[in-house]
Amino acid sequence: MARTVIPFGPQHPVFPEPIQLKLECEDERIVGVVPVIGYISRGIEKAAELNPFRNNIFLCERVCGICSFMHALCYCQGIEDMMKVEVPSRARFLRVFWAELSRMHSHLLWLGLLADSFGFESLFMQVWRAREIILDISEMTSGHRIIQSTNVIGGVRRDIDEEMAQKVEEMLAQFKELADRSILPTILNDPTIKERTVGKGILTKEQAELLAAVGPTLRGSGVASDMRMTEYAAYKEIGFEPIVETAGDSYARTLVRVKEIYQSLDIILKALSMMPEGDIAVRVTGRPEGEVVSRVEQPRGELIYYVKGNGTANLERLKIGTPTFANIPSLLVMLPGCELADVPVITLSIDPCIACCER
Amino acid sequence: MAIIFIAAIVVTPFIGGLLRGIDRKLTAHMQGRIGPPIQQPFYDIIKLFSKSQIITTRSPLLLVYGYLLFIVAAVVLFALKQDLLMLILVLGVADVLLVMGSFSTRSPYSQIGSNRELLQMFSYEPILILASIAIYMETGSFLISRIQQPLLPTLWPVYLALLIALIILMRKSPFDISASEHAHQEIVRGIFTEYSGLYLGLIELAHWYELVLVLAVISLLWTAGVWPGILLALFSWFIVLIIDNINARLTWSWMIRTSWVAGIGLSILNIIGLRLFGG
Amino acid sequence: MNWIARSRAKSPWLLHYDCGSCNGCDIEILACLTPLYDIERFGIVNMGNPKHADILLVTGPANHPNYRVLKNLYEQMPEPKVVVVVGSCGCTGGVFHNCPNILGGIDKVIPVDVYVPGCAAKPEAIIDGVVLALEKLKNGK
Amino acid sequence: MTASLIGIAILFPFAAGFVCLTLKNHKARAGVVFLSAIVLIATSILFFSQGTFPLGYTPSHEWDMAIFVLDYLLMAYFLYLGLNDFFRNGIKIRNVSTIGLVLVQAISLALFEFSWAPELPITVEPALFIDHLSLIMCLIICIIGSLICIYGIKYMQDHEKHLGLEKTKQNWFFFYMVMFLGAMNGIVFANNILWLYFFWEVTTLCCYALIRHDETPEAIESGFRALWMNLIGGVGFVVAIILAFNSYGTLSLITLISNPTPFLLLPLAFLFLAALTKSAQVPFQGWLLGAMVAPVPVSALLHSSTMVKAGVYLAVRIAPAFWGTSLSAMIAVFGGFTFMAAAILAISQSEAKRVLAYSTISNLGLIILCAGINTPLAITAAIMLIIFHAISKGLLFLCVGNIEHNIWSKNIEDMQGLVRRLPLITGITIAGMISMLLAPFGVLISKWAAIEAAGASASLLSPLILLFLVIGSAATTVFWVKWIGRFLSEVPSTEGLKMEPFSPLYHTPVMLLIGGAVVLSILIAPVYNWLVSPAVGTFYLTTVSTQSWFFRSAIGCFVAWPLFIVLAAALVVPSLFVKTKPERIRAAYMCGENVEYDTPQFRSVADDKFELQLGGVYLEEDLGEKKLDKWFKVIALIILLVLFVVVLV
Amino acid sequence: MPWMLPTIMKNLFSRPVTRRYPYVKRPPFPEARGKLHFDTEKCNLCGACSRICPANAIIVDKEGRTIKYNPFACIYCGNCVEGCPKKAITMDILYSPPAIQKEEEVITFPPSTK
Repeated sequence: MARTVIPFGPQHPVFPEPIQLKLECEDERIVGVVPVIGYISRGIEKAAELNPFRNNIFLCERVCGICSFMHALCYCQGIEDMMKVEVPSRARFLRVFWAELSRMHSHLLWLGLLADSFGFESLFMQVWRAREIILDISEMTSGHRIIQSTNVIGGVRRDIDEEMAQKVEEMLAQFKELADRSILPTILNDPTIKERTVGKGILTKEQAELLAAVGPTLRGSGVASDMRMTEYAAYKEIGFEPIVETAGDSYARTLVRVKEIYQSLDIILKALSMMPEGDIAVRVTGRPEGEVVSRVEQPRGELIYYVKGNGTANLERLKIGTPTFANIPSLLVMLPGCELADVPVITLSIDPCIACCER
Repeated sequence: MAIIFIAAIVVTPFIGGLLRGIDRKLTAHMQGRIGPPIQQPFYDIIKLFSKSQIITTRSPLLLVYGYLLFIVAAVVLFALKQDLLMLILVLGVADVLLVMGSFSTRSPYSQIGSNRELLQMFSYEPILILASIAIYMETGSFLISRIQQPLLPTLWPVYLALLIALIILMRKSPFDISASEHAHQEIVRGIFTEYSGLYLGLIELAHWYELVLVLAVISLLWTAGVWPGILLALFSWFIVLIIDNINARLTWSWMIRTSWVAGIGLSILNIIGLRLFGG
Repeated sequence: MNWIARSRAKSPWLLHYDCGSCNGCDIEILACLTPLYDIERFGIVNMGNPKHADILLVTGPANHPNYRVLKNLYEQMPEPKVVVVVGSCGCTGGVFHNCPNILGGIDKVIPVDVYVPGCAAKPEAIIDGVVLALEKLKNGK
Repeated sequence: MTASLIGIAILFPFAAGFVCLTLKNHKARAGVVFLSAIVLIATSILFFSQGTFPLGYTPSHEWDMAIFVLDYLLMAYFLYLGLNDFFRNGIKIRNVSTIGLVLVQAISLALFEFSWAPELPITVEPALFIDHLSLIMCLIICIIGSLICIYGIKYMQDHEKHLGLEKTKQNWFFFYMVMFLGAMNGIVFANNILWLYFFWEVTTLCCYALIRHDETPEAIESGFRALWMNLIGGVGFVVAIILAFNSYGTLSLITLISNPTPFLLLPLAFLFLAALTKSAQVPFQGWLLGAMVAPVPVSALLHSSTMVKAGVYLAVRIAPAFWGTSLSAMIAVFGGFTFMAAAILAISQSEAKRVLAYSTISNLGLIILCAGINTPLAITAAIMLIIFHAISKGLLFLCVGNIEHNIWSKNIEDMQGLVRRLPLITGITIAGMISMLLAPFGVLISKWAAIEAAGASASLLSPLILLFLVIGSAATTVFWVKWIGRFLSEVPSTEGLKMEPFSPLYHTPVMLLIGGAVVLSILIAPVYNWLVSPAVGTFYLTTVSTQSWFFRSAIGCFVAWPLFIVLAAALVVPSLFVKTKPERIRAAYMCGENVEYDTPQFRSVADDKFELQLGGVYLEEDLGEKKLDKWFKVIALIILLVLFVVVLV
Repeated sequence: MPWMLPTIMKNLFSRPVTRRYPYVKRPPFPEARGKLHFDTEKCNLCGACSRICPANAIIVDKEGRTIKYNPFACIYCGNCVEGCPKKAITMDILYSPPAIQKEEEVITFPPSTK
């Protein structure tokens, strides 16, 4: 039978970022996939050894613009661990606030892209319209729409006062109203969306565990694993239950993320209401020495920073383990057997972040 | 006759372009946006005509003219109230030439797009032919000039089937699989990938003709006076816009299933009905 | 002539290519398409296909594998075309200036017409940049 | 004059065939083939211009006797073939069914002739009857068949060179090829059903011999399959003869047709069975697909002017006899089903000749459908389809043969971008496909007439027929266009086209054929007036007028020549305007990872260059032979069964 | 299917949410991070900002008494603002405008009075 071998990417309208999938199809059925990564490899890990360790925060924030806060958080928590710094509890709550805010923004962004990948333009527009509210909150509280840049070693750089908290709550209510009205019912009920996602790209629980999937990809397959269960930052006080779906297909992963948007909304409101008074940062002096592994739950899954310091201003080694990289093996299991039209949907269902993946 | 001839060639693209402009405006409003000005399609086409030409291979360029000319021929045939079935076959010629054109470059996406376009033809052509036969059964002739009575009361299942064909022909969700209006799709504008500049403009122009032609065919279902037919066509067009905005794009296998089961099924049932209960 | 210039300025189609940015500018470009900013008001459509595009929006600094992709894409765009670089890292290298795999700004690979600074550039800035580019496009470059 | 022309048309090919058989020298044999081709073409044209039709002609009674004897000799030979295979290879479906069917045929014919028939041999006045339908068939056979034989001269040389044969078998090849034409002329001229039956069996013999020509196991298997499947038709023929004679007392075909009675339906149904085995309709399509192992001229001959056309000729010939009956409607359903089934199966085929074979089966189904609809417009469509299909299909087979001898492959996927490597022959092939596929060419005008006729048909089954018709024609578009797409799929290049060397024996026949297809399509009105209209008019009231060369029926109108002007404009205008300068040429879009503009490669894993591969759509999983073939056969058998039940009731 | 229908109908019959940007400008939030301004009065050209700038966007020339600030390299993080011992750097709430040429901004200081 005639075989088609085509490049899918790097410049492809489905992917905002460059990645190539070398697809082999028969008719339009995928029989083989080879991912080609490295298009946006910048060498951040190496560059981090050249910079002073405090400047690395800004570099880590720009590993990935969508989850920039998480990268900085993970890096700062690692350094704080290494230097035995006790972060003030208000700072920990603020970190949760921004972390969940960027999770919401990331999931909404992804939901829009998913809608666009199966040609549901009006849903894409609705989702991104709702997302603008979240970005406004981000700009209002941190000074920038996406790159919040509020982490420092020892705490956070900005505070949220009463008035601002009030405003945030109002805006979140506005967001919730919009999401409840137009986004949620469509995703839960629309038969054409289900046609495109249900049963597409199935990853069983066993496969997910074997291939070390992380994040919503893993939780969509029925494994309750979430780094927030390790109770970093203020998750212990706020309390956290992971969201799990069992079907393991694209729709399950979609549901996990949609539910997480609502969960994050609750966590943000809780964090705002429970936020204790106090300092937002402690002054950290000295230089990092030793090695440490720091883990946080990024919107896409588990993010790992391995940091090794040698007592100088520069780090000896920084290693970043990103969730997209961990999810690519699962993607390669999901894709064969599907149709070409499903490739964007399934690929997006792991929420690939190539910038993270390739650093 | 000469006046109709020239009017059909000259006026049709303006109507088509205007409809496209309103289409984009309405779609934008449905999505909560302002959208481009209504004359936007004309800006687009003039810009496309003025771009420098880059080409891959020669044959697509030759075939694009054929595509345009045959669609114009079909429009003229309609304006002169000729045979409806022949008109559909001529429309088929135009589409085949387009597909051949984008097959002519060894480019992954234009080939996949052409394959899909073929499957689209596979889906909508039977519906159009059956519709022409159903119209024949009511009027006793395939000639458009013989249609004098409102057909919608007896041919409403055919009308529903034609709506499916209209979605496919307007390249709208859920059947915009060969080259979508929505840019973020898996085959990069599929069938149009390798066309650029002037030739993309010609294709766009042909689309305007095609849009008006297909709407005109739908308007045949209600020919009491001028306005009811036009209103019916515009109503169908608006329905398609709404369907476009409330659906995800589906796969080609789903498209063939739907258009065959629903489209052909409805048309055939209608024809059986006409056969059994008079007509 | 006047009509052509007018139409060119009224109907710029975009091609977006991410050359290695952090994603921040990319999603801001996408955000420009969405209801709040809606650059389709200016006739701008995100095409995703170099052969249909008039404006190449590049984000991020150039690196080795991207270098040739960017060149290919630029070559496949028909004249008149303009290149808009979005983000500080695409303009000069920015925060990635000392990363080992980075060649530097996009202007080391293809001629750049408009630089949009920012990290990440705001949608407003991107719209301003594209409007600047339209002037160039109007005159047929 | 006419008598001698008839004699030449039938007997000369037999004689020329025997001469070919004895000649060992290639050049002399080629000369004989060439000569007989010219004689046949001249004969048919003279016949067309001289004769007044319809005319009856009865040769002397010795011929009746000769045919009576030869009939049994032929059956004896078939029996020998079956037994020979049985003793060599043991029990197999092919030899058992051959032996069984021959015995049934021989015994029932013998019983009939020796015990029931009043005289021996049964004579009919006139023995030969020639009207415009026969004349059209004769023109097709003589002109297209002869061109194929001429093409065969060079083709078989190359073919045997490629196979590396030491001893040429071309004398046998041309013996059967040329004789085939004579037998076909016999079929279309015969009025005595016994004569018709004899020539019918001769074509079966020729077909069998030509299919197994290469003597590979597959060829032998396919040859036997063709033999026994056609013998089923032979049995149908014998039964029809007996029944017709029983209820009518005569074997004059023309008498049967012009005086239809309800008694006649059963013999007609059996004649139809014979016709549809010969025309390889589903469920008997197996033999024609198997026949694809034969050399290309054989396929071309079988598909365009001989063999399968005999079947549809018979169907169209006997159509007036079952006008308005339920048999007619069932025949239309049967034909329509074949049209659809074969077109759908063709989509999943990747071998060029199999696609062509399915397309033939499909088009023959359409002709039978038209015969079944049985209105003047439908019969017009059927006859025009016979003409135009013969030209285009003969052409396409010859083209594929030529392509095969250039690339040594028959797989469609290997023909990618052939338009650059072999521009001349590929261009002609594409033109030939377009003539099968697009309005305003003859095949599409016929299809248009068929659809309108089906729509206008008063039968209660017409919605079913329409369903088959629309799905079938949509599927037809798919498999042709995707093949054309393979041809066209070329890589950007700054070099101009270079024509391949012109080879007269290869290229002249195809050029004549494509010229014929185009000219006849443009001249559809005169063609209709001179040929088709009288042929239809023998038994029907013609309803088509050709005022200002529009093809105008009572219910519709096809304007062919204005569309040709559009087509001409579509070819001329761009060639004036489109200028390709080398500096404007760019690579195809490959997501930015194209390597060079003139290589179909992209960069991928580990920065390596990878070949871009593009396969067509085959829908193997949904519409593949494996999945659908058996269902189609079952449904067709059921339709056939219903057909006979309807006739009996 | 109809689940999106209420939303699009509501959108169709209400005013679009689009902000007509170049004509209607929304003021940025007061906390927004934008272009840098150097206060020549307060600055003593110590070079701390240059050392801690992650993007190498500030080059301090002590002898020539100039600061070269490249807005096309600046990542608007605010690190220099916080790190300046004299609090001589402030951040505008407006972004740097796009330009056709990458021009560095050169801030020249009056000659030293000490």
